Amino acid sequence: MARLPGFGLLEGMWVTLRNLLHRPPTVMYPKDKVVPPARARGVIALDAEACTVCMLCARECPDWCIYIEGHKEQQPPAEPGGRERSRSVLDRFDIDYALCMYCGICVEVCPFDALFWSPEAEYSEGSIADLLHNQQRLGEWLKTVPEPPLLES
Amino acid sequence: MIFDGFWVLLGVKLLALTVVVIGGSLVIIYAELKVGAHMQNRVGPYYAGVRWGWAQPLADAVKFLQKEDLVPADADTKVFKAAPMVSLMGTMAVFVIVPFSPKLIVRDLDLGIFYALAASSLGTLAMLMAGWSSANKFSLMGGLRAAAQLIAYELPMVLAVVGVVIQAGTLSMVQIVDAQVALGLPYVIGGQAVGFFIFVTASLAELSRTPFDMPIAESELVSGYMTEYSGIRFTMFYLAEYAGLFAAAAIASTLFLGGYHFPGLDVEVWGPFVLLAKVGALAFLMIWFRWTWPRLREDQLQSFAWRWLVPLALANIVVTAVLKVAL
Amino acid sequence: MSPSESRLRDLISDVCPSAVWREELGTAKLSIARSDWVEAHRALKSRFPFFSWLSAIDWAAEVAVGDAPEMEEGEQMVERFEVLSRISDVSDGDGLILSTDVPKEDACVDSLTGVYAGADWHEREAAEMFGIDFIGHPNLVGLYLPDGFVGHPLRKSYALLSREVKPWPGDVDVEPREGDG
Amino acid sequence: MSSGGGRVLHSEARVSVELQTPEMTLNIGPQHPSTHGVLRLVAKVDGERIDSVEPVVGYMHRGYEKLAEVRTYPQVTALLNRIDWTAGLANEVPFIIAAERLMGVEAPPRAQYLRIMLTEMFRISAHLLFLSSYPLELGASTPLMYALREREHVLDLIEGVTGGRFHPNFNRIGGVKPAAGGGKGQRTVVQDLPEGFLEGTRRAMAKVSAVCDDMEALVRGNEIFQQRTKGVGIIPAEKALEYGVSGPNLRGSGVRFDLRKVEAHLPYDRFDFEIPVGENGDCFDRYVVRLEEIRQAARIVVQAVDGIPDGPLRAKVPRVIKVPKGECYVRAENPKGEMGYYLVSTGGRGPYRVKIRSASFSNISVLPWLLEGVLVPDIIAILGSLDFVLGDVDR
Repeated sequence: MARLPGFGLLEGMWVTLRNLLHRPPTVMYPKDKVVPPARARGVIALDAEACTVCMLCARECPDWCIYIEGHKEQQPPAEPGGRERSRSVLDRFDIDYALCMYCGICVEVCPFDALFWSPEAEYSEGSIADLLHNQQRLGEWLKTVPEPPLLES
Repeated sequence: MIFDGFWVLLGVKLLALTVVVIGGSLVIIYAELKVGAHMQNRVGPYYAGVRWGWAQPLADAVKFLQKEDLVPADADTKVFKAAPMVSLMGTMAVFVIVPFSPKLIVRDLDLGIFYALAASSLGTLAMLMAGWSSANKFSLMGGLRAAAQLIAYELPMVLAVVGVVIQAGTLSMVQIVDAQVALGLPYVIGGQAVGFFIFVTASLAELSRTPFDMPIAESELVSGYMTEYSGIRFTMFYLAEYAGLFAAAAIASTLFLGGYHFPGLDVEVWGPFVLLAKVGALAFLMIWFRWTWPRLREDQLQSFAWRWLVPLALANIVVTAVLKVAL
Repeated sequence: MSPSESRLRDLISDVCPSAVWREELGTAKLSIARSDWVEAHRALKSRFPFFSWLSAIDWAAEVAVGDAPEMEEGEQMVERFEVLSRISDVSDGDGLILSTDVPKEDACVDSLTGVYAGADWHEREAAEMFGIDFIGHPNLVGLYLPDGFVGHPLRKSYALLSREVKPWPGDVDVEPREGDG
Repeated sequence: MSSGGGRVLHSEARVSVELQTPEMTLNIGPQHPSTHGVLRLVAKVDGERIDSVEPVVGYMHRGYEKLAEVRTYPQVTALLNRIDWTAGLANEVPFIIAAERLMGVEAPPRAQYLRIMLTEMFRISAHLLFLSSYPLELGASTPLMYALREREHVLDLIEGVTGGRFHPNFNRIGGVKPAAGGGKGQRTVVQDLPEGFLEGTRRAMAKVSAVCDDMEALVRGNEIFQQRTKGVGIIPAEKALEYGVSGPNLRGSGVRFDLRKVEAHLPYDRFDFEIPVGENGDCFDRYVVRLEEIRQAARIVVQAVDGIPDGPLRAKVPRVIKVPKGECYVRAENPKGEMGYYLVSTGGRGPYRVKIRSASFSNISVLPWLLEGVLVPDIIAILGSLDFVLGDVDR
């Protein structure tokens, strides 16, 4: 560009001056927070009642970070005089977020709607061992699971 | 006999000078943080101090002071420890001749500007000492680059000042300001515009600020000769850099912008504020450069000094001398 | 978008008559005898100047990692390394994969660094990962693995240590759901 | 140096004696502010001039090709977007298309449009990252703030659709992720575009073009930047081809070649966009090519937003995926260059062998030749202009 040599330098200075007068878009984190989109993969929530201990999620997980133990229980028959029904109940359901890579295969593969994604992401811990969320804590995340977003028309 | 007027007066003056310089540097540090941030669409210091983060420089100072003061194992300890002191003293020494108002000056030497330039070249020595004694390859390269650069830009700076001295006919700072008052125009308009450009460019290089910050090129040499420093020694270097900026801005405004004089304002009362306003304007300019431009490679930087600035400064001297004689 | 067969055929046939040419799913593959490996590349360099990559496949019947290859009844797996190199041109984007079979006992093939300077790093990686020797390579030193690493990781016989050490969380003995495989 | 008449003056004779200083070995990296991750350059340095450079790679080697052999197809796609982490979805697309070709499955048009849109968004995000890190290496820290400010808009849009900002994991064999999960309720939660996405994308693309104009004024026009990059690190075209340098680095050297115009794995032929090409292959041209590519990518995204067809997100595919035997090589135009997967399947639930052709590996294999006789600060300028990512180099 056949412009006199110093012109490019001045043009750049005009850009910085213009930005000096704009309000910075910074979000001051502890005071006001950015709301993540509804579909953001922050943490996995577990609905223990729906889980039938089918072990699919633990098998499909690429990082081997879901540890499940369950036992069988006899349940009264559905209608009187029917056969005793056995139902497997969860004893332990841990997800180790130190290993998890948030790929979402477990949520996708679960046939019983027991696992949900929640955009909650403020669960950093002091020690890495605390990243192993047990069944009770995964249940607490259920409250933070949002409604699915409305779709584009 | 020790306590007759002279020594006490000198002691008080030096104390006042230290307070002014340190205070001025802290203000410039805060300006750099805040203005630079807003130029980059950030907020900058926010929490330090009640509002606007004004106490950030103080917080930095306290933080650095309580940090551990490490000396590398195989460093040359005496030289390593002395380097930051030399750098800070070299910069403070320049303020002896800066006139805040005709009477508000530590010592109006009739050598004035000549002494200031000599004192400011101490900084080069400090950078070399730091670079060499840190026993770290990157620091060594940073130190060498600093030395080459500062020497290369010492010359145009001095030659630019010579232009002013010829026009003013004196070396003493107060008389230079009086000459500009007599001329009715500050020298930047009254004949020394080229000199002003050269002086500002050269002082940018002296302070190794962008676009000449090769010695502290973060992306290559981590932080050049200051890499191994921490704690109070790093604070001294950090303060020396901004005190240097304060000094360069003060001298430039005295030589070229008419110092403490502003038409229509009483010099005695408003003198210091006028000078500080001009220093603020020049500091803003230097901060503006830093947050806009990349840095030059040092061979380009050297060729820029030797092939452009020095000839330009010489031409400026010749023109000034001819005009001086002709008018 | 396979390269026009006829022009390519005669380009290849005079250099290495034993070349077998196969084109499947948009990927043109040329199997060459090991002796003609460098000559074939030199002949094709004018047509395909862009050196894309070079690597190898370890064909083995039983594998320490993943599922073993499914064999039809009659077919017998020939235990071998298959060295592949991919070259392409930058006008209309045609590309070609050249492959040669290297027996596992004396796994060595001539180096392509004479023809394509870019082959240097690829060959170093293949040598390190498979244990194939590239004759004539300027400095066939390891590329990725730390010095003093024993074994060639990408061979099928090399087990994945991290999967041996940790028990699989999936094999807890709750009876599998009826529908699951 | 000798003056006229061939007679060497006594004064010059003395000067021309080369001062023999001992050679210093300078280790740049693996922990260094401007090596884009953990690359180590062992440089033999004479003063500030480089005699020879030997890059040491492997600090980021995670062994993807071995890991792929142990995993099933859905698990492998979750891994792949971590190879070149600045271009998440762009890594998954060629692998998924290779598997689809082997299975004889074709993704529905809406899914293909979504793949193009998200790939181009990741190209914008990757190049904006380059626009921010490259001037920083040359000393200007302001472009970083402007480029990353606009990049946030693009990443928020991607997170709105796929759920992840860097690792979308949105591709499935046969299309894109149709529903949140497999259970009764979760299958009705369709992962189509969230409300307000199309309008948000148009606004974001306008902002991205605006920041490109800022970069034009702030960096490209800047004489100091031009002095630092023009004529530095010149890669001639045939040298680039021989080393397999691809993408913006190749186009910077004057080779007009873009896989999007040539490969038929995604319907790029329905979009009109130009390929920016440099003249003499120096750092400046590579910068300008990437700056221009952002504008072209924004154009593609806007055209995709206007023309996205309706329809299903994923073709009929059995629940447990078994890819039939066969071999297939598919390559795509990744922001860093040609990204290809040579997929060998022998019928198992996972691939038998996956050769990952990553762009940055070849892009920096040219360094030993390129960095001879270069000044130390120029190393940083050249390294930055190649715009490589260590995950891409080491796999």
